[in-house]
Amino acid sequence: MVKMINNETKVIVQGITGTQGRFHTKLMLEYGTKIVAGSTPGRGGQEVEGVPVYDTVIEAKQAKGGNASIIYVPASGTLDAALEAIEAKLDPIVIITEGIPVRDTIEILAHAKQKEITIIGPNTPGIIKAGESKMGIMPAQIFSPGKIGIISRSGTLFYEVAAHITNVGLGETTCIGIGGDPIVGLDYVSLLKWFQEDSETKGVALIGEIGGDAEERAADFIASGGFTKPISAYIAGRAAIPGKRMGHAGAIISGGTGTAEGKMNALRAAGVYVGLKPIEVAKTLKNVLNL
Amino acid sequence: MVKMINNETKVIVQGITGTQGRFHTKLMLEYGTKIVAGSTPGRGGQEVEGVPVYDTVIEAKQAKGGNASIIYVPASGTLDAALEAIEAKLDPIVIITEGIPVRDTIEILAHAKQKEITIIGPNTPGIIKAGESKMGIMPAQIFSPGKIGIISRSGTLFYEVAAHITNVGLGETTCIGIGGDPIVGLDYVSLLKWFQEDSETKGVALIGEIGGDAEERAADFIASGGFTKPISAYIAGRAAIPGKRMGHAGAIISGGTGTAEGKMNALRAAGVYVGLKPIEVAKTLKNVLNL
Amino acid sequence: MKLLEYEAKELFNKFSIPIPKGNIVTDPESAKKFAEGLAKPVVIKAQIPIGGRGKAGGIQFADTPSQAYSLTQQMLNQKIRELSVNKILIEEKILIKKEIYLGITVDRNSKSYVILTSSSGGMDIEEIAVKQPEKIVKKIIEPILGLRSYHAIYIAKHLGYSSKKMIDLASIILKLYKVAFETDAELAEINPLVETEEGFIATDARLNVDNNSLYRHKDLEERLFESYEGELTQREIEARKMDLVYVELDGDIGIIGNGAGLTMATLDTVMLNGGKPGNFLDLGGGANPDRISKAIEFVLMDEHIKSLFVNVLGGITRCDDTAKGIVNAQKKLGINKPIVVRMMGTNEEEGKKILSDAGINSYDTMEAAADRIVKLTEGI
Amino acid sequence: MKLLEYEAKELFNKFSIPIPKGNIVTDPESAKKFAEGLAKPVVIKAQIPIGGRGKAGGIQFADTPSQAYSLTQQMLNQKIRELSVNKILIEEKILIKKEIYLGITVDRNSKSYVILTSSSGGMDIEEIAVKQPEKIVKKIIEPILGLRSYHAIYIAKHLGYSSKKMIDLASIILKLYKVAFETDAELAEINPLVETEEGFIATDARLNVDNNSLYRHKDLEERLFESYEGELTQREIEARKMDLVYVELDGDIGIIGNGAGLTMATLDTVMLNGGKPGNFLDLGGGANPDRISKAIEFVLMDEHIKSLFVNVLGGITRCDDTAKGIVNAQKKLGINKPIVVRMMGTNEEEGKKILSDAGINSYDTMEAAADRIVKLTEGI
Repeated sequence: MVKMINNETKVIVQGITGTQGRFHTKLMLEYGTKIVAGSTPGRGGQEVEGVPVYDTVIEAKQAKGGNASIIYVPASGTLDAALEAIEAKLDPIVIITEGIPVRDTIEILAHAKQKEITIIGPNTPGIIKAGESKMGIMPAQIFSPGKIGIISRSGTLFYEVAAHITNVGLGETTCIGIGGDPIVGLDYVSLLKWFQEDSETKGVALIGEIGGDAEERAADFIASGGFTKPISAYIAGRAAIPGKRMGHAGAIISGGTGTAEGKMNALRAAGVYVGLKPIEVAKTLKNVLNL
Repeated sequence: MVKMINNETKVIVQGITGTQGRFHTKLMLEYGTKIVAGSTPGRGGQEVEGVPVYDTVIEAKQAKGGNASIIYVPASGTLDAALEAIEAKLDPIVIITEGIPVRDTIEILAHAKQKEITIIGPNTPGIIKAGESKMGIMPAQIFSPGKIGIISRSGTLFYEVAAHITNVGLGETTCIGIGGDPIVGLDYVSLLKWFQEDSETKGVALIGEIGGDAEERAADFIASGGFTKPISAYIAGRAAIPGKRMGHAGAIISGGTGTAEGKMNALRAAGVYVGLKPIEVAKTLKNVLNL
Repeated sequence: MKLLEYEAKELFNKFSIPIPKGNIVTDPESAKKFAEGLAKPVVIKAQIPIGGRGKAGGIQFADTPSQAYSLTQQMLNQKIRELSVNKILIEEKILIKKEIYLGITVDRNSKSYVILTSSSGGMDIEEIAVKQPEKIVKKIIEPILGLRSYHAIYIAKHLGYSSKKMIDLASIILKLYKVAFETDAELAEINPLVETEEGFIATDARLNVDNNSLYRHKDLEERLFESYEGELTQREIEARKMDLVYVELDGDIGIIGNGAGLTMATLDTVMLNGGKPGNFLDLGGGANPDRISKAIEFVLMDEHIKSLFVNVLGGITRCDDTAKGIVNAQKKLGINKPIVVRMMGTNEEEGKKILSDAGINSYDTMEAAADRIVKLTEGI
Repeated sequence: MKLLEYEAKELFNKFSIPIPKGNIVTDPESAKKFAEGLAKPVVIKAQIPIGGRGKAGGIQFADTPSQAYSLTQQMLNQKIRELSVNKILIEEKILIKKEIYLGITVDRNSKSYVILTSSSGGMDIEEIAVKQPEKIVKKIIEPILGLRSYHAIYIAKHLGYSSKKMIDLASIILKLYKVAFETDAELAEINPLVETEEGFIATDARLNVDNNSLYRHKDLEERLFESYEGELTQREIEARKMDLVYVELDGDIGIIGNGAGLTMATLDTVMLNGGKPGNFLDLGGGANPDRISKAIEFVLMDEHIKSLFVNVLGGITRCDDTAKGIVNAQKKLGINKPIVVRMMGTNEEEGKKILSDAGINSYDTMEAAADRIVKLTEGI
């Protein structure tokens, strides 16, 4: 049910005529992403970076094909944009937009689940298949095709770890930001399942942060034998104080749950190498796990 | 996908403690219907005709089993009652209640469709498997096990035709009132498909009335070869005037569509014997079609 | 329940659908004042619940306040298709660039709401369907998802609009859906939706609300009987007040049955025998003697009715109850119109005995009874 | 956004959830009058946005109007956990038969709203979860279907109720769901919901609204900054007004990063090196020199802050922009607190040159920079 991307993924960019949409369409095209069309209601007939723009996703798909969507529309329009992509059966759908009401995210995910469509995000830097295609806002230069898969809740920290993995010579396969909101589509467990089956991926870097218990669930899954490849993790937020949101809507320790220590302990108990600094993730994968 | 009943169907009666619920529970039990439980919120722990009552359908099902539901609750409570039965995966669900807002019926049918559950009604006399089980309000004495299936939009006209079919010695298999509302669950075409496969049924009586084009669609289906058994029909409402609802919410000729003549012509063109009086249906099945 | 134009417009306005500046008036002086305040040509529209008002003289244009005065006065003193005009909607006259048809209704086949639109506004949708079917854009509204902005955009685009106009039109489509859904409409219609230089504006409005839903629209429920004016005959309105399901027809044989289908079949059978049904009256399920008496009285009191055919198939309704009701009504009324009864089913024997004791004919089959009532009536 | 008790109760009341008779007062005379009018014992509750008010003296009971006067006067002149009390909710005292916990919140794992209930009302849900987990009834609300009457009945039944009481409780559960859903609540809580001889009544109310949803709740949005009182520190409120994502901490090293995860990791790395972060400030994506200057000024103006660590991973945010922002801020402020910068990525070389020209240290790795800032700060 998890749908990832590669150099054959044909992308429709929703909100392509906005500042962010334009800017990242250019960068994605430069990276090699096959962007076939864009959509913005009222802008049908225009072009952005040579990509034709349609008023609706269904028209874009009918005219140019397309099997995946990336969404850059403002938060107030994201619910409908995502439902539009779901109705057009685009898969995966990457929601870059930040600041979406949780109620809308819940509705989007419920409809996506019924249609068995993968949602990445919201509030995510996106997904990249190193050397093939990127659907997101991550800087391309830090990635290099290799053998490590990355899963992260944050953006720049994800880039930090990716840069180290590239620097130590391991390189990446598929790297995904799952999003910093309390409720997101794709989660660690689904991705670990996918990476377990992905023959290109030899090891995984898992980047977590305070809030919720997604990392603990990942630990349970690993402990149960669901993921058996080498894995190293980093959890941000040891210095955070309870009850305060640390930047991300989802990064909050509440009622004693969601602490960095709790997550680190759970992962360690599941046999995962957990670094105290971001750089240790790459070093561990290279030197300790001998990748 | 169409689910009918027989002597193994275990019925839960929703709204069993109301006047109608009580009365018909008694009659259904007398006919032999296996009623295992009833439900009325706030009446859990009571009994009606020896049938235990629960506050919710799910409790009733957990305690006593049950795979079908018949609904006698007031119109304002029918939406939730039907959704409750759908969530409990009861199938079929027979909605006797009259006067349900169309918006609610639309919502019920959409959820039932997702879960592939058969809805009979609303505003229906129900369904009877002659000699085995009845889920409905039809008088039992006019039915006798035999070989004719009946499909009808109305109640007493359905009994009229059934009485004739019994009187001429043909008897019935499964007989269904699909309901007099503009929007109902089971329709002619789904039922004709089912009767085509039902080895006990040797012929079908189709009773229609003015309004909509359900009969025309049935004619199309028959003309396309989807139903090949002997079939005879009667359409009520030749004396009706356009724009006036004739008793049933769905029985209205609007904008020139839905006339009795149009339906009769369509059925005749599909090779169906259409009687001018209700009694002709039974006579035709017996004498012309030699059943 | 059919709302009058101005009532529908009030609701549309609540959902931010643009409507012309207007006012309801009941006297010519107010019409004049409104036109003066507006300082523009106006439209004067009779608020009566029938289609085709325009052709019947129910819509007039006035260029000056004094013209508005005289046209209003004239309309208030006039009957349109037998309806007296009590309320008049006076509105600014809109300069039409183009007219669009926009309607949301219930679709039996897809079992959902459906939106029908056409770039040929002004005509009835049935007329468009016949004359220019290719101009109708139809979109089924998926019940669980509802109508979303992108659906509306898609529809607006298929009506031939682009850019800002497309967005504006889509927004009105979404609002109309919201009105339709939230008021349980059987039909919500803007015809025409007028395109002007400035934007779109609903110059006419129709809203028919599902009567079954009125328990959740208390404000509308209060106006239910009022709304029957024009839609129903006086006798039909009286019947509704007595909670009888009744349709007036132009024949002379009164018909009472239990169940809509059976009663329709009774009408048909009488007609097939050469008789003319004078009404349709469905007793419904489980009627008691009182209700039956009341129904019989109601039908027999109609001077157009010469005879009565009662057709009851006993199930929940008991034949003896029916018989008692008939006998009581006949005694009470003292009217000597012939009555023929067909009854079958629960307590049939008891019922037939009660009738024969009172000298009323009863039959086993609908066909025989129909034949009898037609012959009896021909003799009157 | 956390609403105060009385604001939450106003909304609950709008959705017909029973609440005690009450009034908001700001002076003792009004409190006395209310108590006189009621002629019953009252509760006096400080309207401050913190939990555990009761233990801190924020809830008092008065048997007589004059007692209500003096207790109100006292509470208005008092500070509770450093918060001054400006508004007091005075309510009839409810006779408690039993207390129930009722809460609706967002559940990360099921990706839906969840309803939590317990027959152990009065305690926090976390406390119940630890002490009496078996008493919690949890029900995931299926997003597309929503909470329906039969779900509510099922929950009420599992809380131990039957017959009329079960129906009453279910109706309150449904209303709470409606409030939660329609106001985009992150948390809607009635704790306790009190069972009395007459029925159920919400004696306390909490409603936290999703800040991301405020564009559709304009009336609440207006009160956003007001609601920060008590929840955030004064500097945090200032930061929100400047649109900075900022958390105040009790150390002395200022931290600015781009991206929440990276900034948290920066805090952690500083702490790992023995330093004490004095704040968290996330620049977010694509910050320009002005915004960076503004952030640096904001952090350095804090007298608790002795030094500053700026950690930027250039992607959309450009390193040269960051460097310019830092240099501008330093010039403008004329403060001589040490600054250590780590930058990597887009326009890294240009950025580093700008910094070294201005005499500011820059590093390639977060770890080396963290080590440096800690050592520098220790020397101050």
